[in-house]
Amino acid sequence: MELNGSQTLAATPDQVWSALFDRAVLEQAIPGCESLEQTSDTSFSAVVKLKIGPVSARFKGDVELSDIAPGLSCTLSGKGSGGIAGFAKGAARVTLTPQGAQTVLDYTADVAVGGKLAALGNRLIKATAQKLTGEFFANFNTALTCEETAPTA
Amino acid sequence: MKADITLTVNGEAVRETVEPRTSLADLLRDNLRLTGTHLGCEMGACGACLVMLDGVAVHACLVLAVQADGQKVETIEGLNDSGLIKDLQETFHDRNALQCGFCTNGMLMSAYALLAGNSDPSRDEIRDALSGNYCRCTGYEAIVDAISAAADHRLNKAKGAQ
Amino acid sequence: MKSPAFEYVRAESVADAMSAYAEADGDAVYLSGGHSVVPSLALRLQAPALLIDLSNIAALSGISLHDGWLRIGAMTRHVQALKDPLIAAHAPLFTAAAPFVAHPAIRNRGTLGGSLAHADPASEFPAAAVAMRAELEIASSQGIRRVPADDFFVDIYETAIEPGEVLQAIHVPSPVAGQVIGFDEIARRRGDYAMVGAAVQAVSRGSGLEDVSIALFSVGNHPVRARKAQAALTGRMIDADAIADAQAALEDDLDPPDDPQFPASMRLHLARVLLGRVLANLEAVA
Amino acid sequence: MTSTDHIGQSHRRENALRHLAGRGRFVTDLALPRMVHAAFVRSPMAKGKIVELDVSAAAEAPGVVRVFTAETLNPICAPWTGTLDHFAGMKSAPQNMLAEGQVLWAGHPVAMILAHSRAEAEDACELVLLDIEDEEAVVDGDAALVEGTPLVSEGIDSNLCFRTVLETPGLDEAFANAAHVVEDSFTFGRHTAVTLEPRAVVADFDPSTGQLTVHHGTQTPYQFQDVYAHQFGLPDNKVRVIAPDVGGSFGMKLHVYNEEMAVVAASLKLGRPVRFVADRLESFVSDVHARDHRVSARMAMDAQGTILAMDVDDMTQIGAISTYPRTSVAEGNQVIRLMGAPYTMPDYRGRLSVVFQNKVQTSQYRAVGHPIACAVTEALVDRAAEQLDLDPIEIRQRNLVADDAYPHVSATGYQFEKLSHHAALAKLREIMGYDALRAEQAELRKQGIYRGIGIASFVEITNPGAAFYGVGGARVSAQDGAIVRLTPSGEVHCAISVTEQGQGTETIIAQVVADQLGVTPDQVKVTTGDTDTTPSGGATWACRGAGIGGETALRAGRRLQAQILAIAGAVLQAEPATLALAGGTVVDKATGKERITLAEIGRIATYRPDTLPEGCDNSLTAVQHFAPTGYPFDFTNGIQASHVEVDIETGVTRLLKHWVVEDCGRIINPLLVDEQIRGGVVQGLGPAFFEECMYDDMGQMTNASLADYLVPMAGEMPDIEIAHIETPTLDTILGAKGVGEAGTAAAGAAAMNAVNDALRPMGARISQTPMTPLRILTALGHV
Repeated sequence: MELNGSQTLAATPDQVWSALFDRAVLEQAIPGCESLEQTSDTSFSAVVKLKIGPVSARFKGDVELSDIAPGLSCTLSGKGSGGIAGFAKGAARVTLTPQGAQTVLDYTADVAVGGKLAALGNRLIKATAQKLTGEFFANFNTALTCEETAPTA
Repeated sequence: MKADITLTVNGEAVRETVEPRTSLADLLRDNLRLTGTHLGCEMGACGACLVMLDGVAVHACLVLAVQADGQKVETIEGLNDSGLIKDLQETFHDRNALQCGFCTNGMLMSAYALLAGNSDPSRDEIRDALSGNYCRCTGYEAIVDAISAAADHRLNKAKGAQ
Repeated sequence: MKSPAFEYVRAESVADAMSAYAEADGDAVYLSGGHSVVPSLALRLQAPALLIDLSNIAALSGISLHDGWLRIGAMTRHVQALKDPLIAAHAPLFTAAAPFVAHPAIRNRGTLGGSLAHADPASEFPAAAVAMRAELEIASSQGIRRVPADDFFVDIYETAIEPGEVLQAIHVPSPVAGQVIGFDEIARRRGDYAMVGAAVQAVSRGSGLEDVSIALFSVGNHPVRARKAQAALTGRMIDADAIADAQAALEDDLDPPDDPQFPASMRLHLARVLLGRVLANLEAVA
Repeated sequence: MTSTDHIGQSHRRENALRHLAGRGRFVTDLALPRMVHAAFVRSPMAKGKIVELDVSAAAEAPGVVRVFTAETLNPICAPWTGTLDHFAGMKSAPQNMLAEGQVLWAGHPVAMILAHSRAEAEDACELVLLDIEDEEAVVDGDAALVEGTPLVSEGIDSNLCFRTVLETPGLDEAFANAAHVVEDSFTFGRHTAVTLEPRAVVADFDPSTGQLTVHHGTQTPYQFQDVYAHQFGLPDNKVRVIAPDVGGSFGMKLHVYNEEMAVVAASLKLGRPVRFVADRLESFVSDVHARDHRVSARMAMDAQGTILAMDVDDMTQIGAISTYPRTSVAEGNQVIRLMGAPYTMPDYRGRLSVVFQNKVQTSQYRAVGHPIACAVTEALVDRAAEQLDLDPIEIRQRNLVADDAYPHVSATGYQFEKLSHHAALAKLREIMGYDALRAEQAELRKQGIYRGIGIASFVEITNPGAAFYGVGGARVSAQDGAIVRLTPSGEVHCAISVTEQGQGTETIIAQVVADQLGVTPDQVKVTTGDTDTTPSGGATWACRGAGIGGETALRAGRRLQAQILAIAGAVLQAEPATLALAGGTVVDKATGKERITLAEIGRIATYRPDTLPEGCDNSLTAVQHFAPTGYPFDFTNGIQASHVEVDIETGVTRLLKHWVVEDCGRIINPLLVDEQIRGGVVQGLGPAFFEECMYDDMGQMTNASLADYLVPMAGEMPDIEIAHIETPTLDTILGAKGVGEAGTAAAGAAAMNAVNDALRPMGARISQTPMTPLRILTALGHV
């Protein structure tokens, strides 16, 4: 399923760009993230616990950044296994455009779930994916803003 | 940790030790071997597992055995032995309102509950009362006919008694 | 399809329940009617360490009138919404919604509080609560607060109830003279999740409708108040023009989800048709 | 002499009483000593390579007895391949119990856990580490055939399973000369059986004697006896399959499934009973699905509306592997052969492509092929009527094969012994009050209420002989067997190979036997469903229980009748030919006077055979097998009508009424026949309006629960009025044909015509099932 959207972030494209590769920011931004380990410059392994209504599952998986055009765009892809609940995977193409002191982040994501989650949750998967995407960028914005005000780690 | 529960099933006091995760349906079927209560979906959508819990029809798959602690359960076996559904059983038989028999427990429970609250249901009311009971074999019409006939018999009997 | 193992406790008070929740470090789920929780356990879509049964808590039961509000305990069963005369008189949209909720045996066991706390976007009672401008009584360790239904439903399956808090009761303001209501939904089969549903309440005066309250469901992540449609009807008599204006206003009120089985355009179309039908058939509250 | 006292009567089913008392005995209810419970770890992906499978933690979990993977379980069982010789050129990959290396659909079993309870087995499933490298799944049949598309599975060289063409020489000329041609493209959704009792099996191998007993919820126990014996290398007399009460089957439970085979294998390995009962989610992703056809079709007519020809192209999507032992080609094969069957249509071309994709298998389910062929034909007939401005009744009157024109051979080569289409049409018109309904329809349209009337004629294949499967090399029996005996007390017992799933097999067999022996059906006990205690036979499939099973019982009954009369003749010193059986006694044929009771015959033959004259055979047991001869199938016919209201603003449909006129030959039990038809109709209406297995573009089934997969329920289904024509087949003494699939065959076709009739004033049309509100609103231009 395809999701797309746009977020205006209170930071410059350079700041947004570096945050996209910042483990600490991503950890705060990913909804339900329990741990995030950096495995290379562009990849992370994650444990995420999601609770949406009657569904609560812990996903273990990887997040990778690719197709990198520094400062402009990249693809964020992830794949996680939720054990017998099934799996989720997705890739989001992220594009940054400066707008004054702010940055407009546009994304086009293709998200899929499989196994039991797909078999049983279809009615609500898209809304859930949208909600989680929204939370991710809201958290990302918050983390970005905090990062700006806090001393650099 | 297992829990000790006490309940009344078909008039008999029952004491069992169960895991909290055990559903009332599994308690009835596996522990008490009351296999007339069937499982068709285990999520409250098919109606095969209906039992009477403290006098109302509920899905035994959606109630945990521990929740039923201290309560009264009546299953198809109990209703059969008590004679309370004898007329329904007869009209179901006459009208061939069952084929494989797997939904029959739930159909009888829904019919029993319906007639307890509505002595003269219309066909549409009967169909509505069966809206949570799935039958793959009959096409439903015979079941509606059978419940309607049982209601008529009861009404006629009541009139006769006046 | 058997549940994973968990512990179970039957709470005797709300305080009991909340402390059990705290002791479980939040790895707990409250159980009211259980008709959403138990299937999700059986399907192993969640695996809490502890289930806290709320059914024995006196504070969560009972239906009573206080100062122009009807207090409905959260453990009130769906079937009571259908049959209880106090609910019929003072929270009539719950009574009107009840026949559309699932099937008889589900209604025997499912609870009003459970439905509201679960907040399924296709569920009937949440929309009825919004349309009636109900307030939800939530207990927390800090005390008790009342949240208007408009603020209660936050997102898909998300309400103003914070982890560990308990929904205790639903408060519904009593109808006033001239109050009219309407409730309907379009579903594939009887008792199914609605494709679109509508709960409407208003006060009919000689000069037209006042205090129009419209909540639509299954058109978004939670019940949606149709503010533009409300405004389009306010002060007007119900006639074809007024209905058409309200239907047209839904374009702005709604942003329905889009998926192949139910395109957004279909939900919007159905919402307009349904709203028109409900408005044309508003009934006075007896 | 044959009494017909009970054949034709509405006898109630004795076995229904057990179910009404809560005393049914299903495989699901069975608990055996030392029994362990199976659960399966399944692939969450539609296609991929198994990179890692680690079951060590699961093996250590509480309650777990054993964990099997392909490596540890598959070697015990020979692979099976779902191809048949008479489908020339068809291919399919061999199958194993657990996925080896590659997973082929979401739900494909990968590992099997055996534990003391199902809950513990499911707990352990969570501990299995399964890593699958995702591969691009093939999810669409048209796309599957495009060059460069990946193969659905290893072991095949293209995604085309089978292709065939049937064509008469005059086809092109017929279209060239046609005054009118109508055409359309149709899509028939994937749906599934959803038996209320899921698939269930308890396998019990006793190593001390080498005896394997399998309690199996199936309609074909002898077939499974053979499958288990062959695949596991056991003598078939050491394999006993017991099918007790079965909670619905409808064709779905006669296929070989990974899980049942694995359960038998595990029992052989462990030497103790193993139980598997599919839960509802597992049922949706492992039971066979049905239909899934895309058909483009055109029909040629002359200026008077006489049908000249049909030209049909059917593409059917069967999932990853063809089923065993009947294949997944049989349905498509029937689709192209049943097109236009009720009509005197001289020319025809039917093309069939059977295509693989990464989904669960499709295969035979009630009314195999009929609903597709019927819906396409009847939709085009209605289109033709519209184009020619003829009433739908009128165009059918002009084209249905005349009732006196038999025997008749269809353009596709089917041979019809004798059918009654015109009588059925006339009766339908009468019982439904057709003219009044049309008048009402016109009146209501003025009020903005849109109702439609749809009609569909059909034929149904019943009583198949070996031409169905046997000729293709399948070990599927087309014959049946019965043992009838008189007990020492003069009661009757019949053990027969046809099986009971609630349709009333045991009751009709009792009626048939009773009439041969002059007793009441209550005096005839019928045993079915156990390969150790009943003779071998085909059992229940393709509408053969009454026609073939009934004839088998009749002939067995007559054989015993002759034996009884021979003994009675000896005892009474009378010519057996002067005696008959009636009222539980031997009577004088001429006067009807009682001569000796059956109880007395039983007593003498059992306890005092010494008193019988020298050379008198005291046997009171008769055995008879019967295989159909004559026509390859006994076709039945009928016609259905559907009355539907369409809410043109919401696309919601309301089924107001349904009518069926059916000719299944000799009716043994009207009560049961009518209920078979009603149940069948609802199984046709379900997929016409509600049922559909939805898949996403990754090959995930996305509505695998009874909350999201919409089965027909009481509130939405109509009352169904039924009438009969009786044209017995002359191929048998009994004259009965099948009826189980008739309702399903044409209900959807009638419904689609009714919806389109309702939509006609708006110029909208729908040719896809299920006919959902979305599709109707789309047709109306609202979405």
